[in-house]
This record gives sequence, C-alpha cells and structure tokens, in this order.
Amino acid sequence: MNYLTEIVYLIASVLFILGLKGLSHPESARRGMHFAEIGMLMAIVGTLVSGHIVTWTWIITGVAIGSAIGAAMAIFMPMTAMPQRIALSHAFGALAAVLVGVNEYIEKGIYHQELTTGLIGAIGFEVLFGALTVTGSLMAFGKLSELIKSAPITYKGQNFINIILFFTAFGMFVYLIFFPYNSVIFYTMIGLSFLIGIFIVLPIGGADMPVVISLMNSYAGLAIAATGFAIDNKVLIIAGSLDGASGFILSIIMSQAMNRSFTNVLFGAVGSSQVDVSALAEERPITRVGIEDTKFILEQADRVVIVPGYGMAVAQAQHTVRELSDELDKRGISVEFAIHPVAGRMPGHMNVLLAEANISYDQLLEMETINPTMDSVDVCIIIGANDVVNPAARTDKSSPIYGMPIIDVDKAKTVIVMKRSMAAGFAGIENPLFYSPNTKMLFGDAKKVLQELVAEFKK
Amino acid sequence: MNYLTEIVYLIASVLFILGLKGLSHPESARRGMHFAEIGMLMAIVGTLVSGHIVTWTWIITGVAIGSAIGAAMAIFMPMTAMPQRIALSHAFGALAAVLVGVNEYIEKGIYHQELTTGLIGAIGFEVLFGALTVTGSLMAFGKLSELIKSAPITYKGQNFINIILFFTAFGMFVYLIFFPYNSVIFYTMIGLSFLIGIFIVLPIGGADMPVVISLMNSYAGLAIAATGFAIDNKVLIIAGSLDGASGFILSIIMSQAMNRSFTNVLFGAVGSSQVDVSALAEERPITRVGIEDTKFILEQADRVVIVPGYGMAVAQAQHTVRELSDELDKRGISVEFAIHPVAGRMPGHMNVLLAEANISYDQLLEMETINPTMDSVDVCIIIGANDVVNPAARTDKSSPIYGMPIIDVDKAKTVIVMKRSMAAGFAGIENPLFYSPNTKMLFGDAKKVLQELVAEFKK
Amino acid sequence: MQIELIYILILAGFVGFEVIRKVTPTLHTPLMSATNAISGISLVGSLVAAGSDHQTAQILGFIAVTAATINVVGGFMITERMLKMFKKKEKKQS
Amino acid sequence: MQIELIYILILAGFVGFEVIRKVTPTLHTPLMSATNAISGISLVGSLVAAGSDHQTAQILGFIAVTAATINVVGGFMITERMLKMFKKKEKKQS
Ligand SMILES: NC(=O)c1ccc[n+]([C@@H]2O[C@H](COP(=O)([O-])OP(=O)(O)OC[C@H]3O[C@@H](n4cnc5c(N)ncnc54)[C@H](OP(=O)(O)O)[C@@H]3O)[C@@H](O)[C@H]2O)c1
Ligand SMILES: NC(=O)c1ccc[n+]([C@@H]2O[C@H](COP(=O)([O-])OP(=O)(O)OC[C@H]3O[C@@H](n4cnc5c(N)ncnc54)[C@H](OP(=O)(O)O)[C@@H]3O)[C@@H](O)[C@H]2O)c1
Repeated sequence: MNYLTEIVYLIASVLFILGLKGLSHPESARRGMHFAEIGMLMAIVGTLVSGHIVTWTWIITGVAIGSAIGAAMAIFMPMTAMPQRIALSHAFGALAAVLVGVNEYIEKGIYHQELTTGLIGAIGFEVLFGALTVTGSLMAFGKLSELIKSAPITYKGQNFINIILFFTAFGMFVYLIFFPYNSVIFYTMIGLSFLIGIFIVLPIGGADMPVVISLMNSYAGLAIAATGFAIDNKVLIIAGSLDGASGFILSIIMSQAMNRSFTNVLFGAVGSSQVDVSALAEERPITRVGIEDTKFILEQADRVVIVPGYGMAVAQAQHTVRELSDELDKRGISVEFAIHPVAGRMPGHMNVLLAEANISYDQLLEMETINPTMDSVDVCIIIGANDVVNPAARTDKSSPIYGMPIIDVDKAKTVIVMKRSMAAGFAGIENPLFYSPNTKMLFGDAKKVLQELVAEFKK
Repeated sequence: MNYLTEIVYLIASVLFILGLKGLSHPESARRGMHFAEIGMLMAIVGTLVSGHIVTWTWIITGVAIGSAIGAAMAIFMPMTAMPQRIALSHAFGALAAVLVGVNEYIEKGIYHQELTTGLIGAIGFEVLFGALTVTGSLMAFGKLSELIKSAPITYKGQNFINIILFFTAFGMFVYLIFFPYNSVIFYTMIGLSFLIGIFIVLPIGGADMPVVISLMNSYAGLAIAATGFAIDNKVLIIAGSLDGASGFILSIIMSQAMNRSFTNVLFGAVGSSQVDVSALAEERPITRVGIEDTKFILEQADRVVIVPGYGMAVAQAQHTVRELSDELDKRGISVEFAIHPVAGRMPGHMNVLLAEANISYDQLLEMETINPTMDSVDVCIIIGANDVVNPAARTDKSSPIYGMPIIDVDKAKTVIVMKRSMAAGFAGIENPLFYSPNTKMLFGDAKKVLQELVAEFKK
Repeated sequence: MQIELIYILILAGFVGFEVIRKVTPTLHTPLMSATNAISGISLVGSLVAAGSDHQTAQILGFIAVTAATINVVGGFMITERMLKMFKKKEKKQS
Repeated sequence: MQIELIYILILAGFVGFEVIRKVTPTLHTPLMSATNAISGISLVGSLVAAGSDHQTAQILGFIAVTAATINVVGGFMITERMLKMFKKKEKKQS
C-alpha cells in the first residue's frame, strides 16, 4: 500500500472519530456527520486511485445498485421502522466482511499459499463473527418486522445444542490455525457460524431485539476490525473498533437501565422471563378520568411533565403530543418531556419520535435531570409508558425490576396515565402506580385520546 | 525488538492509560497509580531482559543514584514546594530525552551512517523540544524557588531576538533533514535550543509560572513521543502523547479560568499585563470586623462556605482552616469549601493543601457546583483569595478579567474577607467586593487571624 | 502479523469507548445508524476484491460492494434525516 | 519511518485528550506529578544506551538513566503521598 493512501486512511480515521465526537450534542451532531461523510469519501477515493483496481465493471455496478437501495431505504423507511432497518444494515456490513474474508482466503490461501498464522487467525475470526452476525441480524430483522413469529421459540435441549454448535465451530477455527489450507473445514465453519446466528436469536422475544441489535453492532464491528488485520488496513481496524465499542456500550446502557445482568446479555441468553399477567386483575380500586376533566386538571397546572413510552410509538401519537404541548404552551403552562433511557424499544427511541414531531431537543430531559425536581410538578401525563414509571422498582424488593432506575412520576401532585387497558408492559408486571390515590387513568388508544383532548382544548 | 518485549510494552501502555483514567475520582486514584506503577515496572524489566544490555555497571549506578535522589525529593519536599518540584522533573525528563536523542544520532549517524529522513526528523524534533524544555523548566524552577529574580525580565528587542533564535534553530533542523551528517549544525541547534528555553521564560513573572510548567509538561511529552519514533518504541510514543495531552489540557483550563487567550499562552508570550496598583486607594468606605464579631456572625449561620486562595497557601493556614471547620462542625453548622479552578498558583493547589489538612474531599466543591446554591449561603469566609471572587469579572465590561468565571461569593448573605491589606491579587486589579455593604474585612495574616478565631471559639 | 496493528486496535478501542460514552442519550438512535454507516468502511476491502482480475474475487467483491454501499449511502442519509429533526425551539415552536 | 507509528501517536493523543479531560479538578496537582512519573518512561531508551558497549553511549545513557529514574521514583512516590491525603470523612473528621 503506498504512503499517500495510508495518509488518506489516517485522515479518514480521524474524521470518523471526530464524527462520533460530534454526537455528544445535538448542536454539533450534523457537522460531525459531515466529517464522517468526508472521511468515508476520502477512504473510498483513496482506495480507488491506489492503483490496485484493474476492472471497473463490477465496482460501478455494485456501487450503483447499493446506492439506489440505500437511498431508497433512507428516504422511504418510516422512523418507526428504524430498529428493523438497523438490524438489516448489520447484516449487510457483516456480509461484506465475510465475503472479503472468503476472498482473502482464496487469494492468499488457494492461489498463493501464503496463509501465515496471523493471517488465518484474522480471517477465521472475521468470518466466524461475520457469518454469525449476518444470520443473527436477519433473524432480528425478521422478528422485528413480524416476518417471523416474534415470540421466543424454545425447545428442549436448546442450550445444549447451541453450546455444541459453538464449540464445534471454535474447534474448527483452532484446527485452521494449524492446518490453514483445509478449505472444507473453512467453509463448514462458515456454515456452522451462519447456523449459530439463527439459533441464538430464536429463543429471544421481539421486544428484546434492541439488545440483540446492539450486540450484533458490536460483533459486526469486531468482524470489520478483523478484516483490517487480514488485509493490513488500519482504517478498517479503527472504524471496526469504534463500531464495536458503540454496540458494546449501548448494550451495557440498555441492560443496566433494564436491570438485566450484562453477562446475561453477552452470552446471547437474553431470554424471556415474562411473568404470567393473567393473574393481575382490576380488584383494587382505580380512579378513571374523562377528557373534559383532564383538560380541567391541566388548565390548573403551572408545570406539566409528559412521560412518553412504547405505547406512544405504537400509536404513532408523537404529532398529537406536540399539538397538546402547543396548546398548553399557549396557555402559559410549562411543558417538559421526561425521557427514560429505555423508554420505547430502542435506545433514544422517544427522542427521535418527538424530534420528528418538531419538539425542541432542550425540552427533552433525561431521567437524572428531571427526577430531583419531580415533586414540584403539578401534572404528569404518562403516554403509553409503563415499566419505566413503575414505582415498584424503588419500593418492592421482590419485584423483578427492583433496583432499576425509573422516572419518579409518583412524586408529582397529579398523575394522568393514558393507556388502553390495565395490561402490563414489556416486563409483564403489575404497576402499583395505577392504584395510587393521585393517579387518574385515561383509557384508550394514545392517539385517539390525545386527539380528543386537543380538540377539547381548541373548543 | 522481540515479540515478547513488544507485548510487555503494550500492556505497560494500557496500564498507563488506566492509571490516568483512575484520576477521574479520588476513590479510584490510588488504584490507578498502582496500575501505572506496575506498567512502569513491566516496561523497565521488559527492557532489561530484552537482550540488548551488555554492560550493567552504568545502569545500576544510575538507577541507584536516581532512586536515592527521587525518593529524597518525594519524602522531604513540603507540599507547598510542589510547583518547583514539578518544574524540576520536567527538566529531568526532557534531559533524558535529549541525551537519548544525541546518543541515537551518534550511534546511527556517526557509526553506521543510517540516518533516514524519518529518523533525523524524529531525532531533530526530540532534541529541539527536549533542550528547550530542559532550560525552560530550570528557569521556571529558579523563579519559583526565588533562586532567580521572579519578576519579569524584559529588555528592548526581546521579541525580535527570540524570533531570530527560533527561526535559526528551525532552519538548522530543516538543513539537517537534507544533510543529516553535519554534526556541527546538530550540536549548534541543540545549543540554540537551550538558549531559547532560557529566553522565553525570562520575561515571564513567577506567578505566571504554572502556565509555563504545564506547557513544559506538554513539550516534554512531545520530546518523549519523538524519542519513541527515533528508537521505534511504541510505549514511549503513547506515554509521551499522554503527557503531551495532559500538559496541553491543563494549560487550556488555566488560561480559560484566568481569562487569557490560549494563543497568548501557546507562544510563550504569557507576559505580564500587571496593572499599576498604586492608583487604588481606600477612599471608598469599607466595613471592618474583629475576631469576636466574626465568631458571633459565624455562630448565627446555618451554612458556611469557605473560599481559599493563594493567601491561604502562603500563610500555610490550611491546618488552622481545618480547625475552624471542626469548631463550626461541632456547633452543627454546615461547612463547605468552594474551590476555583485557578485559586492559588497551581491547578488543584487548594485541594492538595486542604486534603493535606485532612479535609474530606467531598467537602471540596467545584465552582460550577456551588455557584447555583450561593444565595442560600449565610456566611462566606474568603481566606487569602482575591481575583477568583472578584465580581467585576461578571459586571464590569472594562475590567481585564471581565468574562472570567468566578465564585459568586457576593450572593451570600454575609461575606468575611481575610487578608492582610487592601492590596490587589495576582491580576493586580481592584476588587469591588471589598466595598460591598454585606462584606466585612478581617485584616491580618491568614494563619494568625484564624488561630485567634479558633481560640475564640474554644474559649 | 504486525504488533503495531494490535496497538492500533487497542488504542482505537479506548478512543471508541471514551467517545461513545460521551454521546448524549438523546442521540442514541442516530448513533446506531451512524455506526452503521461507518461500518460501510468494509467497502474499502470490497472494492479491491471487485476490481481485481480473478473472477471469483470479482463476484464476491461485487456482492460485498453492493452490501457495503447500502450501508454507507443508506446509513449516512438516514442519520442526516434524523439529525435534521433535532431542532431547538426557534422562538416558541408554532 | 513506519506510518503505523503515526497512527499510534494520533490515537494515543485522542485517548490522552479524552482521559485527561475527565480527571477531576480536585486531582490536578497529583495529575501533574503522575504524568511526571510516567514521563520517566524515557528510562526505557536510556537503559539501552547505558547498557551498550560504546563508551559515549554509556556516559550519555548513565546521565539519562539517573535523570529518568529520579522522575519515576520521585514522581510515583510523591503522587502516592498526595493521594493518600485525599480522604473521605471517616465519620465526621475529628
Ligand atoms: N428502549 C430500549 O432500548 C428497550 C429495548 C428492549 C426492551 N425495552 C423495554 O421496554 C420497556 C419500555 O418501557 P415503556 O414504559 O416505554 O413501555 P412498556 O413498559 O412496554 O409499556 C408500554 C405501555 O403502552 C401501552 N400501550 C400500548 N399500545 C398503546 C396504544 N396504542 N395507546 C396507548 N397505550 C398503549 C401498553 O398498555 P395497554 O396495552 O394497556 O395500552 C403498555 O403498558 C422497558 O421494560 C424496557 O426495559 C426497551
Ligand atoms: N491556580 C493556577 O494554576 C494559577 C496559575 C497562574 C496564575 N494564577 C492566578 O492566581 C490568581 C489566584 O487567585 P486567588 O484569589 O487564589 O489569589 P490572588 O488573587 O492572587 O489573591 C491572593 C490574596 O491573598 C492575600 N494574601 C497574601 N498573603 C496572605 C497572607 N499571608 N494572609 C492573608 N492573606 C494573604 C493577598 O492580599 P494581601 O496582600 O492584602 O494579604 C491577595 O489579595 C488568579 O488570578 C489566577 O489567574 C493561578
């Protein structure tokens, strides 16, 4: 590789780092992304002019098709389909890594017999992790877009089979280190790895997919870094490490905020400890409230906090929420949004939806910021959130979510909960908040109820 | 270099990084330093067993002498002499870098004629920055320990001479890139660089030395990183970069907190814009207060904040401050310490002194933390601080410190200022705080006054 | 295998860790799609394969180029689309 | 000169920048003495010079070893001494 290309790759790496640094604040985020885009462009152009390219047909065709598909996905994909899209992308990224690995194996191995220990190690790691990520991400995509039954699929001896598969693939990897030219073993290992990807995602429910996606992000990053080792390309190593770190940290954040042990997550055993909800019943008294009364309560308030959750996303109610916020604003009532780190089904889910509805990002407050001031809140409106406001996490030691940080809505003077029924949320557990004396339940689909409420305000 | 040594160096580098990460909190700091120590030990042992060592006499002698001196300095140096000690260390570190560079030049250049462009570039950079740091740091040491007149030494054409010197040295560096074997030029360049170090520190006053020290820290780091390039040693590159970043960031923090432009600092032109203080007079009325009244005021308070400054360090009053804090504590009065980032004459100066006096680090609050709560403070005691509590920074656009962040002591209900006179502080400007109606002046040496106050409490 | 590459891997890991930890939770979704886009860097390896003169390499490379390009183009475009939505109140929005 | 070393330099610079920015201001003085101690890493280069068989190298190396050792030993010891002073209230100190 010539010196100039190396310098170009170095600059590209720096631009990627600066790009991600930009995401530390919404203000600098777009500039950061422009850095990253320039970096990518430089890396691509640097590669094209490096003199290694002899035929252009396939490159041009590939880039053209890829750009068309990529652009179409970016333009037409609704924001709510983001998790699916991200899952699919991991599959693409990992696929490219696997193919480059296979090609390297053929090139260096079959044609030139130059597979050093280091090289086969890198290639082996690359295809192992890559292949697993391809099918794992496709499974996640399928479950999220409901192409595959999203409920956990379990059967007897599942763990045992997974462990056997994993160790067989790993054994082949070790074998290849010593006998790198046995291509049957090489391809069988890839095949096994594809299988493993499917099998580890099978037992995981659709709602747990975001954790899987983040882990796949991390694995794809590792595969790309390994590619860098295989073809001695430092920008791949750096970009791969950045991706790996990103996926890793997001899964840590999610598992902490969901009160799951991280080891649980790391070994793919996210599983589903869904509790049987049927036992829950509406025995204890609850207070219902209607649209008109809700309007009346809100009008009396000085400070209103809105807590959005998964239900808001499902109901696509973000724009109507915005209208409500505008109405309150007009009346001089202060409106803030309290965002729990794992509200919804994807890290940052609520922020994207509310931003889409044109809500200023400085109205979106993190849990740590809003909690200390919660007792001066007059009305807290909970829109399709459940687990993230469950006070059992603070008070009930026997609760499965005990210790999980929550938004302390129960400290507000009045709490209005919008949901369709008394059904439980993701964690499948009862929520004592609903029975608290200062809580009023406003039943119905979030979007419909909000539309009625806004209409009431506009009267 | 063999593979094992490289791995050892890699682990050492990681341990250095983890060591510095530990300093993000007092709790993890000591563990972090143990990591760094283990890293250093590994790097040294790894070098010794790498097989490059043929004679041991000089090594053993050097290590023995160095350890003795180092240990003696560490044990007997009082905390107040910390800036001097640090300045001196930079000189030692840079000296080692210069000597390694010269040796490399002789070895590769004179004996083997192997000076590639990259190598002479690295060596040149190393000795240039190294030599400048050696003499610059020695000058700083001299000024801080009053061995040299600490006032700025200026003369006509000073800037001109410095620029000429600098460009001559730089020109020689460029010349060497093309004609690396001209050893006369090489040694002359080193000599010039020693001179430059002296000359750039001459015009800087003793009080400005901490900025110089931080810059020298940064330069020493760069010299060490360059050594790494010269002898192809990655742990030197990494450790050097860490040092370089540290010095660089500390000088940015200092210049921001002192309201100096960073370019000013970067180019060594820290200078002294000391204003003539003689014009200041005690025309406007001030309120004095005595020991007994101070005790009375303090006894009425619920929340007391102590703001220490340079004067506390000079008077060595930290232990007496601690006694006062204990007395207040006994009476159930809450005591906090508000620490300005550049209070004193060294970053973190106040924290070290107060920690030495056994004050718990969670009582030491940063400016940003304490300022928002300042208006609920009953009494604020200012001990030998001046600039860092000067409200002109907030209110007076014409003040040279306008815009500098300060501790908003003027928002406290009562302010007691302990200092010896109406004299100005480091910035040499008047402080309107002293004339404010809720300020009471308690004149005298900080230690003496505090001793009397504590005695009054103990009565 | 060069030891330098391992140094680069580990240092980049540290950088990644520190930088990502500072990403504001508000932007975690854009972060995911941005890293997606950056993962398209495997394009660099794919281009060389697709542009070589071996036929197998061309075919493998072609698929890899297509997949990686989807990530690059799609990833950056959708990140931009999302980030554009994050606006500060212009006056009092509406 | 190897390009890898430049990668290492730049990545280490990023790491240094991020890590140092997170150092609490309370510990800025210990930070200065800790980086002093770490700067003693030039010992590694000095040892090789002092242990070689050229006389000039031995003399230069000897001085360098002495200087660097002062930093290592002195720097770590004084940092420890300072950090030991940073204590949390055991109960209510006194
Ligand atoms: N963010 C992430 O990255 C992530 C990833 C994986 C898992 N999770 C988990 O997801 C959960 C998120 O908590 P959350 O409070 O946002 O959601 P949640 O606990 O799942 O509760 C959502 C609530 O919304 C209601 N809802 C559903 N559709 C609705 C509609 N159309 N209109 C009105 N209400 C509707 C449901 O009650 P009804 O059926 O009665 O309407 C449900 O109780 C956490 O347990 C978290 O651990 C998050
Ligand atoms: N921390 C750093 O890294 C750093 C580095 C370089 C410069 N600086 C600068 O240093 C200044 C620090 O501010 P500061 O408020 O701490 O100090 P300052 O503004 O220099 O004021 C110190 C005050 O202490 C008083 N004092 C001196 N000796 C005393 C004694 N024995 N007993 C009682 N009082 C005594 C002096 O007044 P009397 O003479 O009337 O007693 C003086 O006004 C800032 O301007 C900062 O920019 C700081």
